[in-house]
Amino acid sequence: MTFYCLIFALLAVGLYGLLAKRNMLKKILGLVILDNAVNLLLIAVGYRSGKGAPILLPGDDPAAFARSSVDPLPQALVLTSIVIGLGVTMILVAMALRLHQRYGTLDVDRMDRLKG
Amino acid sequence: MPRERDGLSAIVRVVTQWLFVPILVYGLGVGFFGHLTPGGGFAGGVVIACGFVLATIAFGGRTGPAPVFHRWAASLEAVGAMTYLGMAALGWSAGHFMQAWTPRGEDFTLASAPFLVVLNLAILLKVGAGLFAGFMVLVLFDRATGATAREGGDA
Amino acid sequence: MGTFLPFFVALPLLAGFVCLLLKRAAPRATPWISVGSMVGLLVACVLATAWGSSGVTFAGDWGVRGAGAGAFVVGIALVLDGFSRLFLLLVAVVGTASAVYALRYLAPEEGRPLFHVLFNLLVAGMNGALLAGDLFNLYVFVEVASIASYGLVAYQTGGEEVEAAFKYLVVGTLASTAILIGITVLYAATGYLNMADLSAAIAGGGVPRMPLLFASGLFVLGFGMKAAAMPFHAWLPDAHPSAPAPISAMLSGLLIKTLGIYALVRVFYVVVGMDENLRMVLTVLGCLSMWGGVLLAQAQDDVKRILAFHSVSQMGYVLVALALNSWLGVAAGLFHAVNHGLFKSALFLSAGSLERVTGTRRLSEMGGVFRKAPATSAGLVGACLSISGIPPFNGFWSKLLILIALVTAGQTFVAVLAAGAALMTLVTFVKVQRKAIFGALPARLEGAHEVPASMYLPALALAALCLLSGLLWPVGVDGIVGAAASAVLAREGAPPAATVYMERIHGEVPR
Amino acid sequence: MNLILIGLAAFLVLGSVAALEMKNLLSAVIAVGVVGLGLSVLFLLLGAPDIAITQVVVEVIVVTVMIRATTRTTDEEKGPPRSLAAVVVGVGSALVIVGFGIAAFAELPRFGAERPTPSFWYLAEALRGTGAGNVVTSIVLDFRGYDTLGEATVILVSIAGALVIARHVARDGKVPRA
Repeated sequence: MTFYCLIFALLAVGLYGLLAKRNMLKKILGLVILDNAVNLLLIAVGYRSGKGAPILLPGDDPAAFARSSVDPLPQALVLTSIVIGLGVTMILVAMALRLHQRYGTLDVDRMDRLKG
Repeated sequence: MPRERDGLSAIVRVVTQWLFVPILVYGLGVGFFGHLTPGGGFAGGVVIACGFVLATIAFGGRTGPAPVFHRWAASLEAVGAMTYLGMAALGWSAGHFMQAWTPRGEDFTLASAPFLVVLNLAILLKVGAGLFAGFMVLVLFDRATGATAREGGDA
Repeated sequence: MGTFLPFFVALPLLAGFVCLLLKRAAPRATPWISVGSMVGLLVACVLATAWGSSGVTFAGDWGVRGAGAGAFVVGIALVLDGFSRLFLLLVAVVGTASAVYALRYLAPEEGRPLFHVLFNLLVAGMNGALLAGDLFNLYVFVEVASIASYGLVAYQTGGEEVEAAFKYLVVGTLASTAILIGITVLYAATGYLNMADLSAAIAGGGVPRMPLLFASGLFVLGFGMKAAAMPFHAWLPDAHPSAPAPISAMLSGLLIKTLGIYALVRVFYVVVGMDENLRMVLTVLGCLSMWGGVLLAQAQDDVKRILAFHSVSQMGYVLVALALNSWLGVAAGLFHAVNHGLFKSALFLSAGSLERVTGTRRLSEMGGVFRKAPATSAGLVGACLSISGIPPFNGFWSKLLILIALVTAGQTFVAVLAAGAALMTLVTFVKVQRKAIFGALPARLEGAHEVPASMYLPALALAALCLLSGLLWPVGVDGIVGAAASAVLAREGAPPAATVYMERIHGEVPR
Repeated sequence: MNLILIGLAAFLVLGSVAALEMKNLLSAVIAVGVVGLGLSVLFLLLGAPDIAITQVVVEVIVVTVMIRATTRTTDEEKGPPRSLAAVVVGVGSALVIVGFGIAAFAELPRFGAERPTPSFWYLAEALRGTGAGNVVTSIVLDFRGYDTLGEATVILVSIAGALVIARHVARDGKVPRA
């Protein structure tokens, strides 16, 4: 339970960064933290104490392997989720650079004032 | 003057020359054997993109292998994506979309799952080329958007 | 039919990839590739609707595996039923109109091939979300469509457009994250991702109360943000007007419905199950959107912003109807969602033409456009009549149905609110017509001329569809909409929709 | 073992807070990079080497891109963190999510608890069904290969989006008309 609490704390930190920070790059960092937290949550859900990676090696007994490995499905989901997070980050950085080019600032408040 | 034309110091260039091919080989290996060991097409593709990024940083955006790759990156990305889609669509010949239609070899060898190997390589190509294209456009943002006085930057 | 369901996703995906491949080699071909793929989809959807086809397929043939109580779907199911069919058809119709419109609307420049890449992948993402029978797969395709729309909103790369896109992206990503956490919670409790398996597990009490409440809350938040329901609406009036006109039409006409309304209905009616609290929440969100949108629209002068605020308002009607949890309510809500897709995309396309004709988006600077651009004006007037609920246009029938559903469910107060908001909508659009279409022609616009046919015809065709589906409502359209509603919520005596959905996926396999 | 996991997770939280509160953007980016590396170690300990590798390489790309973005722009955060409303919304929604989430997970199986779940079917059947020894790959590319098609599309879409945003446009910043 402590572990889950820490994951939710990480989630809260990311959310705070995304919503409350003025600087766009800080917002992007908040989003990266948020993604990290969600991915960690998924992996934690699939974790089983004392069990190993879901990779079958030559010579392993399949039945014993199935008993000694963590849940593989969340890992497949996290792989997809990491990729999505990366895609969103890249497009966000492109937007931030373009906005910096247009307004000369990355501060969302100052941007609002410049627009008038 | 833009930094990227100059690249970095001679030492970095030499190191990059030595590292570039091993990085690509490592990336390909991660992709090729993704169905047996940790890793896969995505991780391998990112490694390869990193190799070209390193070359770009070391040699600048105008010399070395990176500009050639950059020119073809978008097309290669499309080819990778179409390969994946094509493999999936050929599954219809076996009955269903996405069905593994290739024959299978002995377990724990490269040939144990040719379908997965081809898919991994398609993703590797797609992700490697795509991320590199994305990276270049973000790093050379001013040149890409034509904001500098110099025209004709090839985004 | 079932086996070929991935076609609806594969065709636009292929078109998008080809556009990227031809970015340098043949940039001028890309608009036609979009038109081709949309027409292909349209033909497929019309045939599917005409045959009333439904079916299920499993990607890679990974269907139900395991024995007895342990049987579950190991792969990803794609499900076509009346509900997804209706929205697929809407996507194809509006997509075709927008693709044709984009032929001459966008200048041939460096970004145009990329526009068509994003356009096709936007459609692929929406179709994928409509066919998904798996929660995580739904999330993935929602992301495909959302990310494509972020790029498209920023297409014009001006400061305001990119800023709107940035805001939209932050809200959209928050929504997606909420959805993903909701999926994680349900997975942690049950171990399933397939909607039918999840639905059975939840109905069997497999999810404790707090986790279920948490997941429901996250889904309302996530899909509510995607649908731009009132407290989460702030991104929409900036994002939708910033996009190029064909994309505004796609976003307002399709995206908020497929990613918001469709997914909300699918998740709550089929997977999680409706209950009193949820109905209350949806009704409140609906009433807020209905009135908030229409009131905020009054203060606007920019045509596209007026339309965007009305999208918020119209989504409110859909939400209050869907919250009724009755067959009539669902049917009315879905019918209104589809009608809104038709008339709002016609309105946005016409607004784009209007901007081209007059060189402005400000209502106060327009006037007398009817004399200079009759075809554009006709399309705009038709769509305005429809959104204002004038008989015999389709908007009238769906608003009437919503009122009847509300009154029969005993929610007279909400019905009065809805009728009032409808009156306000009428007032706004009378104002729009009076200022833009009729009235005196400003001297500035003496040289104005009509847009090319490829721009006014799509809007006219959509307006004609609004009229036709209103006229044909009793003789055919009601069957299509009724099938959609029955796929969501069974009529009296029929087996519950969730059960039908599950049997479709699990087939004959005994559980 | 559990103590190591908890310690590492606590390090992630503290590192993230530090990253967000740093005045210097470059240090903030590097701090997030360090947090990402810590995360990949955590993934490794949680039995997810595939994810650990992917996390490392993705973190490298993200940090490189972010460093480039930071060095181009010289803005440092000044003044209070946005308006009061933004802070209230940020802190408030964070607290609600945390409270709700912890309450929800209190009713779910404990972290790392042994329990039968359907997905263990994959462990037993992946090799026979797909020929892949790496069960995660077999799920990613075969059982759920259709998801991966969507995922590949996401990367393509976001890069196309980035290219659209960063393309040549006319000097007045407006797209030319037809």
